[in-house]
Amino acid sequence: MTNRILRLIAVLFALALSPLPALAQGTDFTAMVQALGQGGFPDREAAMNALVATGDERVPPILQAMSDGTLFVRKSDQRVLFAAKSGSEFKLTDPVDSSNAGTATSKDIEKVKVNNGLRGKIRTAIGTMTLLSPDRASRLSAAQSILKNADPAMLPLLDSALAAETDPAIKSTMDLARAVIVLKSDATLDDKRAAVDTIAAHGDLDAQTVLVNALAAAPDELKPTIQTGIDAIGRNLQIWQVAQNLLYGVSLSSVLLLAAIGLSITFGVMGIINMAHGEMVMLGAYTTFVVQELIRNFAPGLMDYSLAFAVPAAFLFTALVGIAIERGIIRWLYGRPLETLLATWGLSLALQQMVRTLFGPTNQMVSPPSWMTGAFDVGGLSITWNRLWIVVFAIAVFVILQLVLNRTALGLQMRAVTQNRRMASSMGIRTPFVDAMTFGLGSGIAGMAGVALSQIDNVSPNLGQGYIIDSFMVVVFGGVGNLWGTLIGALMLGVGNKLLEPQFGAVLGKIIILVLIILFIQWRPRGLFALKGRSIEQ
Amino acid sequence: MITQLILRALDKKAVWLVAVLAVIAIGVPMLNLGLPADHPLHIPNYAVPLFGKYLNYAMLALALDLVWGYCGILSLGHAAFFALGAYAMGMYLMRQIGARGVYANPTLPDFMVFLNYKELPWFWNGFDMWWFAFAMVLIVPGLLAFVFGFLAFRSRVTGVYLSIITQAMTYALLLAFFRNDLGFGGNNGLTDFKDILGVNVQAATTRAALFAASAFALALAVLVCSAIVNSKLGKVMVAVRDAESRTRFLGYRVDNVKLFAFVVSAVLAGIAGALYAPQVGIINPSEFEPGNSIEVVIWTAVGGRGTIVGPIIGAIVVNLTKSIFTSGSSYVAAGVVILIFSAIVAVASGWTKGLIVIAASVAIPVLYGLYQLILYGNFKLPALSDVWLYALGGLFIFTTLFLPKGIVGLIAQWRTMTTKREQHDRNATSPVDVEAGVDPEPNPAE
Amino acid sequence: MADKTGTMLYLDGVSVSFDGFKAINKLSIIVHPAEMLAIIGPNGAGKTTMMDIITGKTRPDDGEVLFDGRTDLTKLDEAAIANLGIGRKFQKPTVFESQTIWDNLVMALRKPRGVFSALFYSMSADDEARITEILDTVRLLNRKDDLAANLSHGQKQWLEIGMLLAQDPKLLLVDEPVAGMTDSETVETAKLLKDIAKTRSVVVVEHDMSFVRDLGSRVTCLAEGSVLAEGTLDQVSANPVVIERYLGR
Amino acid sequence: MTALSVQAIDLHYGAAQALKSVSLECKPNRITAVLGRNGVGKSSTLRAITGVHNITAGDITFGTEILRKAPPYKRARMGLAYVPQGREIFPLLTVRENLQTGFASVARADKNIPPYIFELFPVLKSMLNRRGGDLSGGQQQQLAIGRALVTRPKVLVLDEPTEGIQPSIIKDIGRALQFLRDEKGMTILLVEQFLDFCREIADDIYVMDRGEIQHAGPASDLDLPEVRRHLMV
Amino acid sequence: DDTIKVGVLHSLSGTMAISETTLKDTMLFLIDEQNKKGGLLGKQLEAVVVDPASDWPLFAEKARELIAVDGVAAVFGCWTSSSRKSVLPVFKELNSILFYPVQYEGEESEKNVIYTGAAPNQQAIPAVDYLMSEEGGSVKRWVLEATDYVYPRTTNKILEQYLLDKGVAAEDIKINYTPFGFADWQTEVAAIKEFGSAGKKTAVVSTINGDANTPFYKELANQGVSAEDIPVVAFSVGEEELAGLDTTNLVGHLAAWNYFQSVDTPENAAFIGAWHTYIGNDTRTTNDPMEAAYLGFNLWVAAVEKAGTTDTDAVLKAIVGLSVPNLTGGTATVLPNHHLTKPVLIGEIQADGQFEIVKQTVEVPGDAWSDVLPEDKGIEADWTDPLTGCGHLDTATKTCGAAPAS
Ligand SMILES: Nc1ncnc2c1ncn2[C@@H]1O[C@H](COP(=O)(O)OP(=O)(O)OP(=O)(O)O)[C@@H](O)[C@H]1O
Ligand SMILES: Nc1ncnc2c1ncn2[C@@H]1O[C@H](COP(=O)(O)OP(=O)(O)OP(=O)(O)O)[C@@H](O)[C@H]1O
Ligand SMILES: [Mg+2]
Ligand SMILES: [Mg+2]
Repeated sequence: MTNRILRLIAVLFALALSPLPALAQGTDFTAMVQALGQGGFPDREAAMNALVATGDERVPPILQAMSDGTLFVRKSDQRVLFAAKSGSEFKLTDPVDSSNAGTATSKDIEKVKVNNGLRGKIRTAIGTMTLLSPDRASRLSAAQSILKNADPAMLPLLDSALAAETDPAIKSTMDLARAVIVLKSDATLDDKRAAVDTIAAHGDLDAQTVLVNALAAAPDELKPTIQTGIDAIGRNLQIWQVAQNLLYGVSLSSVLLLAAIGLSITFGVMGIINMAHGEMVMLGAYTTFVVQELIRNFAPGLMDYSLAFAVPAAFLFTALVGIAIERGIIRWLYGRPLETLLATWGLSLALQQMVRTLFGPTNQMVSPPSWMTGAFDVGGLSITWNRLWIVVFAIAVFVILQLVLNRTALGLQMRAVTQNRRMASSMGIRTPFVDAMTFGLGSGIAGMAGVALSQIDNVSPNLGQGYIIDSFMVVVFGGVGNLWGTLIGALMLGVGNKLLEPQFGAVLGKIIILVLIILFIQWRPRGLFALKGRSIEQ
Repeated sequence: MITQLILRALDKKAVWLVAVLAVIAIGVPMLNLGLPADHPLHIPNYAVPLFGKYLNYAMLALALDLVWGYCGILSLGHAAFFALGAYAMGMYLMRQIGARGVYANPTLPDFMVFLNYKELPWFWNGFDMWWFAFAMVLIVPGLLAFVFGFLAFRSRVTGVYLSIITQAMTYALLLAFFRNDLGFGGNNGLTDFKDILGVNVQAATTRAALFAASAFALALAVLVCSAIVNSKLGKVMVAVRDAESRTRFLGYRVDNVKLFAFVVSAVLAGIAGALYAPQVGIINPSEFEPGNSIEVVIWTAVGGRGTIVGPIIGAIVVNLTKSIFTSGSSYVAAGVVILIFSAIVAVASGWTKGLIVIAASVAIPVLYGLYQLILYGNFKLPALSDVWLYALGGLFIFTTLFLPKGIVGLIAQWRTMTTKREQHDRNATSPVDVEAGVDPEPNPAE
Repeated sequence: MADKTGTMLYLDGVSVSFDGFKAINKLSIIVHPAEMLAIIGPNGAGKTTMMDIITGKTRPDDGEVLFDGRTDLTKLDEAAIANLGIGRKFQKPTVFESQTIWDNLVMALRKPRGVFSALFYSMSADDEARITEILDTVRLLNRKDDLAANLSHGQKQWLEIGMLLAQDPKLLLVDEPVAGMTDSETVETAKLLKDIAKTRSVVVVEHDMSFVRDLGSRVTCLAEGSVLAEGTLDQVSANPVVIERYLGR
Repeated sequence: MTALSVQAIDLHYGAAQALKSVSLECKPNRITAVLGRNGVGKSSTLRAITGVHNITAGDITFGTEILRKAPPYKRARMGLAYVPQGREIFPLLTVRENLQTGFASVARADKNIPPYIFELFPVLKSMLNRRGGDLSGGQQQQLAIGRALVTRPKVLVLDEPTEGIQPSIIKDIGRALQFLRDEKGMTILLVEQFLDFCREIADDIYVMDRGEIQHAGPASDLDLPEVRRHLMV
Repeated sequence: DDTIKVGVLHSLSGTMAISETTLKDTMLFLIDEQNKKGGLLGKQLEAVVVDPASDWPLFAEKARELIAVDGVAAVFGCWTSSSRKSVLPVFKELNSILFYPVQYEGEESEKNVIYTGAAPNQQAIPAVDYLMSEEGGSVKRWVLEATDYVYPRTTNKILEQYLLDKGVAAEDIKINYTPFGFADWQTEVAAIKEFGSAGKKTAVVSTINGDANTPFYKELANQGVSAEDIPVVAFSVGEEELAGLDTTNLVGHLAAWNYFQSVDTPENAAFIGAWHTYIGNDTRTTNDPMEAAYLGFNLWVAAVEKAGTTDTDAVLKAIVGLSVPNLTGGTATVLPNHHLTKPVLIGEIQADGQFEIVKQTVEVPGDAWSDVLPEDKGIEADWTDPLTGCGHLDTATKTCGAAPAS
C-alpha cells in the first residue's frame, strides 16, 4: 500500500525531471523502450527520462542493462533487446515482455551506447526507482546515488523512504542525503544549520565535498556555520590521514614481506644469492592465472574461490620447480655462494623467456574474487578488502614459516645443514633431502607470494624483476638469517615509504629511503636484527 | 720505487696482454682506415665502435675484479661509476655542441632550453673545457667511491650488506638521474653529440682514435691492476678477502686497503665510461640500472675472477655472445659460439658435459619448435632473438657448473689435468664431494 | 692495584659480559717486559676472552687495559693494537688459506703497514733470509710454496706460530699453542717460547701441564673470569681449589 | 670379527696423495688409537672412514657392510659417530639444538638426550640455551663429543678429543670412553697426540707416518723405540 | 639481391618486450601480406628481426648493424623516447629511415624519422578538450598523474599550459610523478580522491607508463574510484594493457588514441581478420601502435613504389604528401614535418576489455612543435625536400635551427 503511494511520488518526481513529460506519458511503453536505441547521447537521455517517468517496474532492469552494456539494437528491425552472450552468439530477449527474441551474431546487433555522463544519470534514475527495493544492496546504492545527485525534488521520496528504513548504514546515508537536499532547498535557516551539523558529524571526505559545494551557493548568514563544519571535518580528516598513511604503510609492508620472505629462506638461511627468486614469485602468479582459467572453463561456479585453489597449487608448483633447480644446479654450488649469483641470474633469464614463450609477453588477467574487491570504512579509514586479505595472508605465512623453522625437526635440520653441511651429514642428516626441501620451501613461499601479488600487480614475465631488489633490501635491512628481521625490515621500509610519499612524492621518497638504508647499514653493519656472537664476528 | 712497481706489474702474463692490446690499438684502426672496404682484412666501420664498446666494458669488468676478485668487495653498483664517468664526458660533449643544437642556444643544451632553464646549472660550469671535464671523469667517480667507501669500510660493512648498499646507491642514482629536474636530461639523457676535442665524433677517424684510446686505456688499466695485485698490497688485499679480521690482527688497516682498491677501481670504471659515451653516442640513466652492475659481476665471473685477463675475456665473450644472439641473421655465428663453448667445457670437464651443453642448445630450439607445432600446427625453428635469453642464461649456468674458475681457470685446469687427469676430475665438481659438503665457509651470511 | 709503570701489560678490574653472562669478572693481571706468564684455567674461564680484550676484538664493559704502562688499549682498534707490537696466535688456527705459506709470512713480517708502503714494498735479501729462518724453525720450509689451505691442523698451528715470530711483537699472546702437537713438538715449542721470552713478553694459555712445567714461568689460574691462584706451577697446582676445579683428581 | 675395518685405502687432496694404502681394524669393544706427527694423515684416515672425504682406492667395511661411497649421513645412520678435529659446532644453533641434530639418525624412541652426557659434561647442561658458537674452545669440544653420543653410535670416531680441554675433564673423558666401551659395548677409534692419555685407555694402537701405517700393535707397544721414533720431530 | 630487406627493431626481451613484441609480430604480418601481393618493385621483402633487449645503447648498436651489416632499406622500430633518441644519430650518420610507431612527446622532427604515432596535439589535447566539453562531463579540475620521464613531463608541460590558457586556475591542476614500474598506488589514488572532493568535477589525465598501469587501475577499482565520479583518461593504455585487467570495475574510464580495435569499419574488420589468421589466435587484440606500424609500412611501400627505388633520399622525397587509407575510415597523409594526419578517438573502457568510442574527430595534422607552448609558437618543420629541409623552422624569421623568437 505505502509502496504504491511511494511509487507515485517517484513518478511525480521523475515527471519533474523529465523534459518531455507529456509526450512520455502518452506513448506506449514499447515505443519508449525502442526510443533508447535511436539518435545520439542527448536523445537517449531524453528517452531514458521518459521511461523513468512511467515508474514501470520493468524500467530498472532495462536501465541497468543499458549501463552494463547488455542492451542492444537489432539492426534489421531497430528493436531494442537484451542480449546475453552465449558462445559466439547472442541470445536475445525482449525487455518489455521478457519473451525470447531469437539469437543473433555480433554483426546483426549494435550496442546501445552510453557514456560516463549517461551512466551517472542512469544510476540516479535507478536509485530513485529502487530506493524502496526490498534488496538491501540496491537500497544502499540508491541512497548513495541520491546523495551524489541530491535534488530537492527528491525530498518527499527520501523522507518516506527514511521512515521505512531500518538498516542503520543505509539510514545514515539517507540522513546525509536528506541534509544535503535540505541545504540545497529553500528550507529555513535553522533547518539548514541542523543539516550542516548532520553533515559535519559525518566527518568524511564525502561530507566535506558536500559542504564545500554548499559554501559557494549558501546565503551569507549560513556561511560561517558551513565553514566551521568544513574546518571540523578537515581537522578530523587530518588525524585520520596519518592513520590512513600508516595503514597504507602496513599494507605495502605486507607486500614487501611476502615478496621477501621466501628469499629470507633461500638467501637468508641457505646463503644462496638467489636472483631467480623474483621468477618464483612470477611463476606463482602465473599458476594463479592458470588455475583461474581452468576454473573459469570447467567449474565456473567456483570462480570466487579460485584463490583458495591457487595458493596450494602455486606453493606446490613453485616448490617443485625449486626442488628441480636445487637438484639440477644449486647443489653443485654449495660452498661457492657467489657463484650462485651467476647461475641463478642465468636461470632467471631463461625462466622469464620460458614464460614469454609459453604465455606470450603480455599481461595475463587474474580477476579478483568478489570478496577481495571494494573497500569498507572504519571511522575515517578506508580499508580495501584485497589489501586486508594480503596483510592477513602475509601474517599467516610468516607465522607458519616461523613454526616450521623453529618447531620442527626439519627446521632444525635446515639450519644445521646450512651452517655446516659436512658436519650435518656426519650427524646423520640427509643433507641432499634437506637442501632440496629448504630450497623448495623458499621457492614455494615465493610462489604463494605470487598469488597475492597477482591481485595487485601485472601478471607478466617481468613481474618478479620488480620485486627482487626490494626483497634483497628488506632481507638485508632486517638482518640476514633472521625471520623477525625480515618482518620488521618490511614494516619499516613499507611504513617509511608511505609516510614519506605524501611529503616528497614517490620518486624522491624512494630515493630518500634508499639513502636512509645506506646510512642505516653504516650504523648497523649487519642489519637490524644482526646475528650476534663469536662465530659471526670472526 | 715507481719503476720497480711497473716492472713488477709487467709479469709474464701482463706483458703479453699489454702487447696484445697495443697491437689491437694500432692494428684495428689501421685495418679500418688504411684498407679499402672490399679488402678481406678490412674492418668495417660499424665494427670499430662496437669493439671499442667491448673494450670499455672489459675495462669496467677489470675494475670490478680489482675490488671483487682480489679484495672480496662484491660491488653490485659498479656500473654507477662507469655511468658517472660517462656523464662527465657527456656533459663535455654537450657543451661542445654549442649553438648547433636544435634551439641554437650557445650555452644551454637543447633539453635545458626545452625545460625553460634560464641559465646553466652551476654543476655544468667548466665542462666546456676539456681538461676540466677530463678531470671530472676521474674525480666524480673517485670522490663518490671515496665518500661511500670511507663510510662503509669504516663501519665495517661487509659481505652482502655491502653489496646491497652498493646496489641501493646505484638504484638511488638511477631514480635521481631519471628526474628531469636534476639537470641531466632525464631519462633521455645526453645525446646528439657533435664534436670531441674539436673533431666530429662520428667521423671514421675519430671512431678509430676512440677505439685506440679505449685499447690503450685498457692496457693502462691492466698495468695498474697488475702492479697492485703483484705487490705486497695485492697479497694483503687477498688476505682481506679471505680473512678480514685476521688481517686486522696483523696490523693492517683493512678499511684503508679496501678504500684504496675501491677508489682506484671507481676511477678506472669512470675512465671506461668516459670512453664509452662518445662511442655509443648516448648516455642515459639506464646505465645506473642495478641489473647492469650485476651483469658486470657476471662478465667477471664468466671470465674468471681474481685474474687480470679473466674479466677482460669475460666481458668480451658475454657481450659478443649477446651481440650475436640478439642479431637477426647470425645463425652460423651462433652455432660457432655454441660449439666453441661446448668444446671448452668438454676440454675442461669431460666430453659428457660438453655434450650436455650441445644437447641443451639443440633441445631448446627443438622444444620451441614443437611447442609452435602444437599451438599453430606448423613446425618452425625459432628466430635467434626468441631463444637468445636461453642461450645467455645457459652460458651463465653452464659456466658456473662446468667451469667453476671461469674461462681462464681452464688454462690452469688444463695443466694439472694433463698430469693427474683422474684425481682432478673427481675433485672438480664431483657430486659426492659436494654432497658430503666440502664447505669451506659455513657462514650463512656470506 | 700495583704500579703501572714498567709493566708491559696491565689489566685492572676488567669485566665483560655477554647477554648478562659475566665472562670476565674484575680481572687484574700484570705482565712485565721480558717476562713469560702462563695462564691456565678451566674451559670457559675467560682466557680467550681476555686475549680478545687485549687485542681489541672485544671491548670491556669496565676496567683498565694498558700496554707499556701508558697506552690505553680499550680506545684502539685491532690494527692499531697490532701495530703497537702485540701479536697473537689464535686458539683455532687462522691463516690465509688461499695464499702460500711464504706469502703468509711475507705479510706478517714486521714492516710498515700502510697502504702505500705495502704497494711499494719490495723484498730485501734480509727479509728473505728472515722468512727462511722462520720457516726452518716451524719446519715448513719444504712446503713454502704450498697453499696454506693444504696444511693439516697441526701444521697450521705451526704456521701461525711462524707468523707470530715474523711480526716480531713486543708482547706475544699465545692461545693453546701445543694443542694437537706431539709430545716432542711440545717440548720444542716450549723451548722456542722460552727463547723468545728472553727479550719479549709472552702470555701463554695452555691446558697441557707438562708443557706449562717446561715453560717454567709464573702461572696464573683463572676461573669464572677472575684470578683464582697465582705463583709457580707447583704452588698453583697444590691449591686445592685449582685441583678441584681444574686439574681433577 | 671386526667392527670396522679399513683395507688398503688411498686418499687424495686434488693431486696430492695423503694416504697410501692404509689398513686398520677396530675390534669390537676395544679402544683403538691412531698416532703420528702433524700432517701424517691421521685426520685424513678418519675423514675417509666417516665419508667426509672420498677414498680413491681400497675399501672400508663397517660390520658387514661395505661403505665404499656411502655418504656420511648413511654411515651415521648405521651407527658411526664422528667427533671431528676443530669441533665443527653449528655456531648459530643453541647447545640444545646442537645436541638434537643427532636425533636425525636414531629411532623415534631414542630421540632424547642420554642423561649421562650431562653427567660427563655438566657445563653443557648449564649452557643449553647458549649459541654453540659462543662457547669457549674447550666447551665446544665437550659439546662435539656429547653431540656424537646422542646418536647412540656403535662405533665412535674421535679426532684429538682432548685438544683444548682442561685436565680434569680429560680424565673424565678417559673414564667415559672406558665406560662406553665396557658398559655400552661401543667400539672406539681415536686419534690422539696426548701419549699419556693413550697409554691409559687405548687397547690397540696404530702409528702413522707420511700417509702410511708404520706400526700396529697393542697399546703397550707405545714405549717401543721404533714407535717413539715415529712420534719424534 | 633479389630481396629487399626491412629492419625490425623492437625489444623482444626485457621490460619493454611486453609492448614491443606485438609490433614485431605486426611487422612480420605486414611483410608477409605484402609478399603475398607480390612484394615490392618486383622483389620479395625480407624481414631482419633483431632484439635490442630493452637496453638503450643496444638499440644504437642494433640499428647500426641493421643498416651497415644487413643493408636494410628502412627500419621499423623503437618504442620509448630514449630508444629513439639513442638510434637517431645512427640514422642520421648512415642516412637511413626509421618509422616510429608510438605516440610521443613531440618537440622533434628529424629528416630520417617518420613519426607515425600521435603527437601531443593528436592525443592529449583533444582528450582534454573532450573532458572539458559538456558531453565529457565539463571537467574543471585536473590531476596529471604521470611516470617520471620525458614523455609525461613534456605532455604535462604542454597540457598545463593549455589548461591555464583555457582559464583553469593553477590550484585546480595537480601534477604528480611516480617512478617507472611503480606498484603501490594506495597513496596516489587516495590523493586523487581527495583532490576530487573539492566540489568541482575532476578528471585524471594519466601518462603512466607500461607496467605501472595495471596496479594503478587495480587500485582505482579497489578504492572505488568510478568513471562517473573521477574519470581517468590515459594515453598509454590500449587494448593490450586491458587484456591483463579485469575491467568490470573500470567501465567508463577513458583512453585517447587514433585507433581502437572496436572501430567499426570494413578496413578494420579486414585487418583484424587477416591478423588473426596470421597469428593463429582469435583473441589477440589490435591496438593503436599496430595501426601506426601498419600506416608506416604502407606509406613506405607507397613511397618506394612512387620513387621506384629504396634509396633513402628518394623515398623521403616521395613520401611527403603521400596518403594511404587508415583503419578508421579516413586517410593518413605524411606532412612535411614527417608526422601524419590522424583522427582522434576517445574511447571508454568496457567490461569486455574493449573500448567504446564516444567521440571521433576528423583527421588532425600532427604538430611537431607544440603551438601551445609560447616558445614553440611559429616553429614548424619542413622536409618537403629532404636535402634542404629543416626540422626546426622559425616561420616568422624563416631561419632554420635558430633560437626561438621569445
Ligand atoms: N659472544 C659470546 N656470547 C656469549 N657467551 C660468550 C661469548 N664469548 C664468550 N662467551 C662465554 O664466555 C666464557 C669464556 O669463554 P673463553 O673462550 O674466554 O674461555 P676460555 O677460558 O678460553 O676457555 P677454553 O679453555 O675452553 O678455551 C665461556 O663460558 C663462553 O661461553
Ligand atoms: N683439505 C686439504 N686439502 C689439501 N691437503 C690437505 C687437506 N687436509 C690435509 N691435507 C694434507 O694432507 C696431509 C695429511 O693431513 P691430515 O689432516 O690427515 O694430518 P694429521 O695427521 O691429522 O695431522 P695433525 O696432527 O696436524 O692434525 C697433510 O700433509 C696435509 O698437508
Ligand atoms: Mg680459549
Ligand atoms: Mg689431524
